[in-house]
Amino acid sequence: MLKKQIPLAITFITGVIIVVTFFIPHPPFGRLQQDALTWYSVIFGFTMLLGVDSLVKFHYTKLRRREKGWWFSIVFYCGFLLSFITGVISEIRFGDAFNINSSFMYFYNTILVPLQSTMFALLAFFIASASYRAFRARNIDATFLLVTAVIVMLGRVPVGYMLWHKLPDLTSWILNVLQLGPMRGIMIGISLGTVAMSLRLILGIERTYLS
Amino acid sequence: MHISTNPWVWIAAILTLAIYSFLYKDNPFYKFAEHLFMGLGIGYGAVLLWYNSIIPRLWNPLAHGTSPTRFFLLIPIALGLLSLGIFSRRYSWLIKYPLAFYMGAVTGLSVPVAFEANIFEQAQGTILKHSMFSNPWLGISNIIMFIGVITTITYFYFSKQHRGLLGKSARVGIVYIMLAFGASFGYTVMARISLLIGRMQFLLHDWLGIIK
Amino acid sequence: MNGENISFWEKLGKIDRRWIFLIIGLVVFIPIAFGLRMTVHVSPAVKSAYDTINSLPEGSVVMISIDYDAASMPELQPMLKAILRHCFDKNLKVVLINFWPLGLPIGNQGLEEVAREYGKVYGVDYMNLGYRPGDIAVMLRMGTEIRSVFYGDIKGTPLDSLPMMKNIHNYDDIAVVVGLEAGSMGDAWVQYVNARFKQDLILGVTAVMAAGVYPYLQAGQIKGLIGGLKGAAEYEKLVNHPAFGHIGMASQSWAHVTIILFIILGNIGYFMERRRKRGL
Amino acid sequence: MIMFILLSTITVKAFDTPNDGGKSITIKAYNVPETVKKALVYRKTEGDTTYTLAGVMSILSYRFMDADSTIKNGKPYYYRVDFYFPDTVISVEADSPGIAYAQWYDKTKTSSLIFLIVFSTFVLVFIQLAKKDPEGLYIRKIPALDAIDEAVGRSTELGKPTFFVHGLLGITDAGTLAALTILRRVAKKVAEYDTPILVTNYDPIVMTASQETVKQAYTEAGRPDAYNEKNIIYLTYEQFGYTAGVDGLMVREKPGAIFLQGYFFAESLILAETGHSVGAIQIAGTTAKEQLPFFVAACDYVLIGEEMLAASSYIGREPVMLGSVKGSDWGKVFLLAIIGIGVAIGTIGSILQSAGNGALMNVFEKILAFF
Repeated sequence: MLKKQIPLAITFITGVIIVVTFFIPHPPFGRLQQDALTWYSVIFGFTMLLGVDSLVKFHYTKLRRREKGWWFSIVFYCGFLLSFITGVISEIRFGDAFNINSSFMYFYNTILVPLQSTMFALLAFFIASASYRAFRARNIDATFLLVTAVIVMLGRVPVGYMLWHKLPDLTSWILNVLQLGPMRGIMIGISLGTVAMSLRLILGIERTYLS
Repeated sequence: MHISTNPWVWIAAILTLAIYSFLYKDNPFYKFAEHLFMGLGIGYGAVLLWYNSIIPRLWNPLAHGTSPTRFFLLIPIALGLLSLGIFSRRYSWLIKYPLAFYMGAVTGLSVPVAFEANIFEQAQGTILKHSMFSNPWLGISNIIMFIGVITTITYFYFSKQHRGLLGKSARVGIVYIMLAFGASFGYTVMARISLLIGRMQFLLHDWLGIIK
Repeated sequence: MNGENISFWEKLGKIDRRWIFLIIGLVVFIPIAFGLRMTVHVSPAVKSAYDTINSLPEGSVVMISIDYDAASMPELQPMLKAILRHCFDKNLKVVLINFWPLGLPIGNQGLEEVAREYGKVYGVDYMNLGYRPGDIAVMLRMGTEIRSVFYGDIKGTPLDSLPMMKNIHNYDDIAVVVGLEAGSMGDAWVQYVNARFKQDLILGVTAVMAAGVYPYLQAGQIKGLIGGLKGAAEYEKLVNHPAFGHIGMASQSWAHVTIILFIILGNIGYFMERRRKRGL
Repeated sequence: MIMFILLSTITVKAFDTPNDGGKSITIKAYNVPETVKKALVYRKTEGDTTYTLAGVMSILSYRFMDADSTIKNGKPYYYRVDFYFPDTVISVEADSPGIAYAQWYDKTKTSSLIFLIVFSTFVLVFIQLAKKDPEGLYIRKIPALDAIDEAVGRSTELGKPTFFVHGLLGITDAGTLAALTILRRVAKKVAEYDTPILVTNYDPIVMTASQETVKQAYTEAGRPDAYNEKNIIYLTYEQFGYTAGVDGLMVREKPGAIFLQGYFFAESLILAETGHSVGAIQIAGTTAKEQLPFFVAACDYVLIGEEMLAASSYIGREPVMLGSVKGSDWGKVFLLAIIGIGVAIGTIGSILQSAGNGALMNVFEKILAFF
């Protein structure tokens, strides 16, 4: 009962209330959607502790057992403390960790941003290796994939214009017509699937881990 | 050539190269950058959470607010505390309560989004209108797009065997999907290459000072 | 004789991907390191952006909105610099504003760098408002008085102590707003500031966004559109100061061509292998 | 003279903003000449002697919504709009005061309500029918889901672990929920084959949900003792930090099977390419339509959009689940029918209109406006 029925009831009630209030602008119902999001972020604050706990423990075990590469766990702790402490200090000093003069913003820009940008920029290499490997005319479907990819790739750089001056136009036609149709279909499918899944959740048919 | 004398530029450059070394193979430099990144990321996430949600959404209304409804915020706090039950073996099932709330919230929040933003807007855009046929080429294009939407939807028809008309339509749908995916892929290449260009400029301009 | 040929093509079909990484790296590196350039063909959308700024009388105020962060910096920073050069060259006054807090240092760095090139003075020829949370609300309130949202500039200096700000109060005093966009703030500029104040707008956007913003140009809601690194290169050509945009464009083009060559080689390898297998 | 003409033509109306929760008044101006450069709205209420500035009116739509925090329901507010022309300013007062009140039903959402009712009816009816007659239910093949067993099996043969990589969105995303269903299946297989599993998480709530899911799966497989909470790990709360972490784990642990499931952003291809480089069978699934092309290019199997959301029904094969899928398919038929009818009416309508009869065209316009 406590472990099964009540959670299912909570899901049912929350779900129904939020769906119904979508149609009622009158207070207090009109704001419930927003409130649900606020609640979500509050609960999220607590579960973040679980995440931090899981990570800290994971690296602590590595350190204690002197597992292979244990000293990288020290690097992890340094990074964690660096951003956390400067964040808290900046918050207290400037009332906003993202103030341009704060130490947090400074570390963010000098360490985190280059790391993010570089990791992101790995894509330039991976998009090349993926196209080399995947775009082979193995069968008819793969050929379609290949053909539009190559046309669009060429059509978006000056070389494409030099090859055939209509190529940029063809490219935008492909993007606006050939691409838009199926993407719309996919989006409609996802939306209907989401609604169906929501109904299953409310009815307690789809329980994932609650059963 | 003016190599940078700013130690922070050097740190950024070394971290950049450390990440790139991964392209060759896994190595201690990458591992260093990776662990530093994850550590910074979790600290950053905690600060972000504090700054974007706990203070404005929980602390401010409770400490400075006057609205009587602010005490409703005690409910998510209680649910949040229940999730901490996972630290104890005996009470770990308490996590099911906040999770059940989430399930309900997912349902409630995603249904309106599905209708408002996606289904209707997409369906309305699909209906062929008189204005779509102002010239023959535009008309043909719109018919081609229309067929694309319809056949793609039939591909996602699950409860019937894909045979006969449905089978043919779903087959056309897959062809459309492949054409669309190829186009999306090709479209993105440019943006991805510019990311690398950005890093190269950082290394060659800001750090090594080889280029102006 | 054929045996060797076939195995060469087949090997090509299964080449270690690290060679691909190396080649892509080189193709991007070489044009940048050696300053190779690409002839750039100026599109009407960029020309129209350039003409709008070019037609402004000396002393007019251009507001540039930095609505991006590090992730889109490679595409949008060259645009910022090219536009700043144009403005300073024409003795226009520049006001920078930010709607992405994390873009603050990026925009400021670009502004200071170009201002130094032209020997411009802070507070007289250019200034940076910084960031205030509130997005659209900030945009709208600036329509009546900038000081109602920005009490001071990026460093906290009161606006009235900056000489150039004496006569700048709201959109009436701003000739053109240039929005450099990596997200949805560009739509907000059009839908709120253009719609309510008939403010002239130019948008500079990432390559991925360009197609989505194009209808604004067709509808006349924006005066010009600069899209991606290519757009930045075009603007550089117009201000006669080829820089990162041009260099980047060469890398961009060569990288695209290289990837397409890889795809072709991969397919040749694949067909050779298939032919051999059929032959067996 | 000109002043007089302008004054006589512009009218301003103030009225309660429709379909809202109250505390807001809409001001709309009519017959405004195009030469107007700016329009400022001023407000006063009972007891005020002078007007105060309320805001700026759009000079494209000539509408302004006054939702100032001081506005109370049921109280009259008087408005004045100052229109700025190149050489003059003209003030026009609203013909009657605006009174705000809250509505109980949002009329703009009628179409959503109707569709929701129709769709829910389909789903509920087919669930009931499925309970009565579970025999006639069918679900088409989804190869990516059939491949789960094969992937875990191969991973076991090779003596390599299985990886399950969650996407970046939290549990409020339907894709994340679908990913948990798939995780349950994967974890069950893993438990049966007694092979190691590693689940990486970006979101702490998803992590706790994953722990519950895997624990359940191990219990179902009859091996609750083998469940180890430490195999479901949290990595970091930063997009590319997460990517760096997962990549590192992939090259070090060399998994035999990788599941990339959930909502991904740009990191999709970084993960998929790294996974491919260690020789793993990769099964991806996402509702992020922008990332699907990359998964299709780099992975062995991909669940495309709705296929992922149907996973729980496909895997479970419970009659009620399959019934709900059938119901949602009928929802698609309904939607296609509306589109079809719309196109038909529009086509015939435009033919009739060119022949001089615009009645059907009006119907068509109404259908479009309904959405």
